[in-house]
Formats: sequence, structure tokens, C-alpha cells
Amino acid sequence: MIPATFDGLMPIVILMSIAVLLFWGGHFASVILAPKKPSHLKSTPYECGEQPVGSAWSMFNVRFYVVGLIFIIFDVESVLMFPVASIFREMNDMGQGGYALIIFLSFISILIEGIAYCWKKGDLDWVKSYQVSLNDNNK
Amino acid sequence: MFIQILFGLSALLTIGCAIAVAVTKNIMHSCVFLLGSLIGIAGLYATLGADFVAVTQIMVYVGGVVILMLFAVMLTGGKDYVSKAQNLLGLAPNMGNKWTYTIGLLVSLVFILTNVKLVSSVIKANPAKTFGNEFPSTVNQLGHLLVKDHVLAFELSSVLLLGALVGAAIIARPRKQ
Amino acid sequence: MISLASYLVISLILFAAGLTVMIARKNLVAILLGIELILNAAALNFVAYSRYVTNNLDGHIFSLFIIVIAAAEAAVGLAIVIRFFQIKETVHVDEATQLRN
Amino acid sequence: MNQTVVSYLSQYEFYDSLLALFGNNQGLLAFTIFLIVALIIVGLCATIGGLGTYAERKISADLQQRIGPNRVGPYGLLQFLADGVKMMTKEDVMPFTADKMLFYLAPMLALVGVFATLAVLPFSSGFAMADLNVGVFYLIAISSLVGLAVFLGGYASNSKWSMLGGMRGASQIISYEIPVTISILAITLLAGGMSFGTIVGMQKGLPINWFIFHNPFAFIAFFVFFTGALAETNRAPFDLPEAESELVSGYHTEYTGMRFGFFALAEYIEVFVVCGVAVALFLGGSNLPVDIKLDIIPIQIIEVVIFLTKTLLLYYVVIWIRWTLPRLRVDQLMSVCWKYLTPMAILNLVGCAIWLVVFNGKSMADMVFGH
Repeated sequence: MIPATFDGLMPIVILMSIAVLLFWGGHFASVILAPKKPSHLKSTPYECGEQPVGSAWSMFNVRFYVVGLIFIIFDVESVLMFPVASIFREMNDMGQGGYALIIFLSFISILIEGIAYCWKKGDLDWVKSYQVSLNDNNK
Repeated sequence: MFIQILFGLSALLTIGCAIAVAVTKNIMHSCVFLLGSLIGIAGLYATLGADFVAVTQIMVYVGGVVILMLFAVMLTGGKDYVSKAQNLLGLAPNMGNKWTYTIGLLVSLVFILTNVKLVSSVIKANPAKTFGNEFPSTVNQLGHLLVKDHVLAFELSSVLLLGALVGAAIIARPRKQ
Repeated sequence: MISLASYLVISLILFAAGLTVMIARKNLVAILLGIELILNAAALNFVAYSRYVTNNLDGHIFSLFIIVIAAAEAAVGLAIVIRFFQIKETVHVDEATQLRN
Repeated sequence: MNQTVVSYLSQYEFYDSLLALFGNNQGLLAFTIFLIVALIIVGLCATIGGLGTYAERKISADLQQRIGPNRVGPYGLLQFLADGVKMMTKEDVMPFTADKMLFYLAPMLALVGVFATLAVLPFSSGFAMADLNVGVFYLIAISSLVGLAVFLGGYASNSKWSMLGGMRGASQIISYEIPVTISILAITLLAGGMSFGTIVGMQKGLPINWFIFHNPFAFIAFFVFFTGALAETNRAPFDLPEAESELVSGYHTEYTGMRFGFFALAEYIEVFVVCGVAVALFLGGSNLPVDIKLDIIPIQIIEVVIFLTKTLLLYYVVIWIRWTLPRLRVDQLMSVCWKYLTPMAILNLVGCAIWLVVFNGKSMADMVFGH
């Protein structure tokens, strides 16, 4: 009987390597099999037949960042909640359920405050409150 | 044996990508190399038996911070802000003249020697412990630590995150006319 | 067997790379990348020490909170960078010369 | 503890003779077994992913009263192989404005992220490749590589459609990760552990013991999870990142040939993985409806069949939804996530926590049938 080991990590590494090898294998196969007739027109970015104007790497609206921001905060909070959640039942069985519940709920209540704040300020709306103005920059 | 291979792979990924972050001129590529470095560090955590921290590393950095950084790069133009001043290997003029470089080299030599000394003393103080293949679950212990010993830090971190959310939202939010 | 020193050396290289990025790059986002590397070097050290020296999980808690704080720091820092870009139209660090506007 | 397929097999006698065959090298034997199982699972999932494209076309044809693919093989079953060969023989075109390194990297990241999730998928109580004790959490974490791949694919193409699709895709995937994570948190709370072994082991027996019927909050959590999972895999009605009518093909507009194929493969396998996770977390996983003490390999195979059947049924529902519902608008998408799903998910989490404390861990079934 093998004791519990680091072996659990081995399949992850193996699967990742398989993915990389599969990618390179498929790529290699397509290099061998596929025709290669490059032309300038073929390698222009697709814009429904028009000549592309400028680069696509242009500025984007800040609301994408705000969504990412709210996401990362919630992500981190859920990360912290995971170990507590996984011992919740154990603590409940030991008779400390009330204590665990108080800890857990006070943590979540602050999370709820965060989402309530963003909701009230309109960060969760995609369109309405976001009228970007350039004039504001000069204030 | 496997753990040494995992360690080698992760260390290579970590160091290679960290150096690549420093020498790449393209900021977008830097972000992607940072991603590689962070995944490598997650692998290193795994070799240390810190499974929960390793997965947290992947979850927060890969899923969150790197995407946020890529967004920020896009929002600040998405162009390569490459000038000679940013190029480390080009030895940009505004970073100093040959004297500053010489002094920097000497200082870093001293720094490295001190560190080597430090590390070697640490090794002598703690002769390489050999660990078996035991891999106890850290999750439950971490949970107990979080709700008992470190409960204040646990609760305060949520306040910190609330503060970060509110502050960053106020700063980043586009101003209304 | 992997020794503590190998982790410390990796951590040292990470820290050096982060410091180099912070000093040499002039892009504000790149400086934040450097900070992430440095924080990760510290967190790696905590976990390595908790495995090899103290043999308890307090180091894990430390690196957990380092990750949490790094995320919060990245969120706020990048928000500042974006706001700075809206005002100055650049993210070159030498342009940040004023505390207001 | 980390149960793996190797530690499961090691309780049988033939393991010892295998070990002797490998010169008592535990590591090498473990590696070989893992490699074989990994290849089987990858082959299985690639086939399911391939058949997924076929099923998608066939079911959509059924729903629209057409015939669908019927040329290659019996009933057109080999259509996906023909598609694969076609993709391999297509010319690889890269826009000259593209960011070459990231353009190569993006499909690989998607593939790595999806394949790495297969390691913890609980096909049966013994045949899960690795039952990590951070199982579900690992799965959420590593699958976020796909979101990154979507963004990088969109960025690297340097085409406007791709860029818009990539930005949308990334923000959609990260947004919907929140309700999904919080729903999973509720299940972690009820099961008392993150490993799939613990979670599936709690749901033994009749369907009434499944976590979806554990309490009313878990019942809602399932739908929150499923909706979020649909959005995370860019399935209709949340397929905005690749909305044909607005963004040509979204983030993979510029991808051709094999690289496009890998994106598609990753996407279809991800749908399978997500359905599998939904089955394992809420719908009883691979448990037999009757409690059999006997632990032999045929039982394990029956469990695998049960798991695959449930998963494929859910897969059918996903395809059915795609061809039934119209696509959302971006603002609707965001408000669905942040204003409906996330508050509901948090409510479910709080509800589950209170339920656990008040009823002392009993499920509804326990209370009705009085255990």
C-alpha cells in the first residue's frame, strides 16, 4: 500500500505535458500537410473585405477594468473562505458551529457591503453611468 | 524522484520567466512571462507540500492579477512603451554613467557575497532535512488556523479588501460630465 | 533531496529580477510587475522556511495573506496607473511629477 | 489524503506482480499507470469533444427539422474525424500585424488549462486520476487559464473583431467565475471538504441524497452554478465572445487550421468537464443508487458508465439550450451576472451555512425519512 504521497501531482504534470505535446504534434502535422502559399492580402487582418485601418491595439473603455477589479476582490475573498468552509462541518460536529457561523457571516457581510456599494454607485451597470469625458481630465 | 523533476521544471520556469520579464521590451510579453513565473512558483509551493497556497497562487494570480494587468496594458494604450530608457541591455543613458555602473557592480557583488554567506550559514544551521513522501492535508489545518489563531487577520483582510475595492473603484471610475 | 538553499536561491533571483524591473523599466505597469515578483519571492521564502525550519503552517498563512495583499495592491495600483494615464496620456514614470493633477 | 488511481490499484494483488515487473520501482510504475490512464482519458475526452461537434450539428438539425451531417460514416458519425483531417490540411495563416509569440501561445494555454482539469475529474470512486484534497478549488483555479487564453488569442491577432471578442470574453469569463465559485463554496461547506472524493462520497445512495436535494438553497445553487458554467464556457445564450452576427467569429477570427481546431477542441472538452463537475457536485457523481459493499473493478466500470451517462445527459441539455434561447446583449449579460447570479449565490452560501448549523448537518431527506 502506497502512503499518501506527492503522486497526486504527477497526473497534472503528465496531462499538461500531453497538452503541450499534442499542440506541437498537431502543429507539426499541419506544417507537413498544409499547403503554404502566403500572400500579403491573405495575411491582412479580416475586416469584412475592407483594408484594415490602424491597429486593433487601441484604448478600451475603463469599465472592463472595473469589472476585473470587482472580480479580483471577490476572487480573493472566496479564496480565503475556502479553508473555513471546508472545516465548517467539522467544527459544527465539534459543537462550535455557532462560533464558525459568526466568523463566516461577518466575513460575508463585508463582502455584501462591497457588492452593495458597487451596485449603488453604478459600477455594475454596463451602459448607463459610463459616459466618459475627456474634459474632466483638464480639471 | 518525481518531486525533484517537478522542482527542476518549476525552478526553470520561474527563473527563466523572471529573467525574461526583466529583459523583454514588450510590456505585453512581460505580463505573459510574469504569468509563467507565477505558475512556476505555484509548482514550487507544490513541491513544498503547500497545496492550498499553490492553488491560491494560481487562482489569484493567473485568474486575477495577470488578467487585470493585461486589461491595464490595454487601457493605457496597448502599445509598446519602449524607449531606449526602458531597455536594460541597451544601457540607457539616463540610468547613469560608467562610474555609477561600476559602483553598482561592486555593491551587487558585496550583496551577492553576503547572501551566499547567509545562505550557507542557514544550511549549516539546518542540515538538509530529508522528508519522506508524506503529504498531509494542509487545508484543514489552515482552516483551523484561520478561524482560531489568525481570526483577526482573517476578518481584517476582508475589511482591507473592501477598502481596496472602494478605493480602486473610486479612482478608476470614469468621471461623469 | 531538495535543500532549503535551492529555494532561497530561487527566491533571491526572483527578488533581483523584480528589483531590476522596478529600477530599469519606466512603464508604470512594468513597475507593478516588478513588485509582484518581489512579493512572490518573499512569499516563497515564508513557505520554504515553514517547511524546513519551523515545521508548522504559520508560514503558509503569511504567504496566503501576502497573496491577498498583493492582489489588493495590484488592483489599487493599476487603478492609479489608469487614472494617471487618463490625465497625462502616458504611463512613463518620469511624467509623474505632481501630487495633484 | 490524496487518493490516486495508483493507490487504488495498489490494493489488488496484480499490482505487486506489476511492481516486480518494474524492478520494484514505485515511481516508474506510478508514472506508467498515470501515463496510460491519462492517454485513455485524453482520448476519451477528445472523442467526446469531437462527437460533441457532431452531436451539436445533429441535434440542431433535429431541432430545426433538418437532417444534419450524414455523409461520413454511418449516420455521419465520423464527421469529426473528417473535420480534423480537414483542419490539419488547411493553410496556417497568421496576420502580418499579429503578435507572433502570443498568437502561438494562446491555443496552447487553452489546451493546457482544459487538460489539466481532467486530472481531478472523478470518473468513479477509484478511477479518478488524482483525488487532490484541494480538488474543486484546483479545478476552478486552473480552468481560469482558458479565460486568459481567450484574451491573449484576441489580443495577439491584432484584428478588431478578435480584440473585441477577446476583451468581452475575458470580462465575461472572469465575471461569471464569481457565482460559480460561490456556489461551489456552498457545496464545500455542506460536504466538509474540497476533494471530489469527499463530495461524491457524501451523496451515496438514492437521488434524494444528492446535494441538489440537500436543502432549498443547494437546489438554487445548482441552477446558479449551471448558468454560470454555461457562460464560462462561452456557450449560448452567453456566447457573446464569438457571436457570429456581430463579431464574425470573436477571438478566434484570425485562427485557421490546427490552431483553430485546438481552440474548438478545448472549448468542447471544457463543456464536458463543466458538466462532469456539475454532476459530481450536485447530481450524485458516480454513485450507484444501491449501496454495494463489494469493491471490485467491474463495479468501478459501472460507476464510470453512470458518471458518463449523467454527464452526457447534461451535455445534451447544454446543446438544447444553445439552439433554443436567443443570445443576450452585453449589458444584460453583465447585469445577469452581477445583479442576479452573484447575490443569489451569496444568499445560497449564507443559507447553506445557517442550515448546516440550525439543522445540525441534516439534509431534507434525513428530516423527512428520519435517519
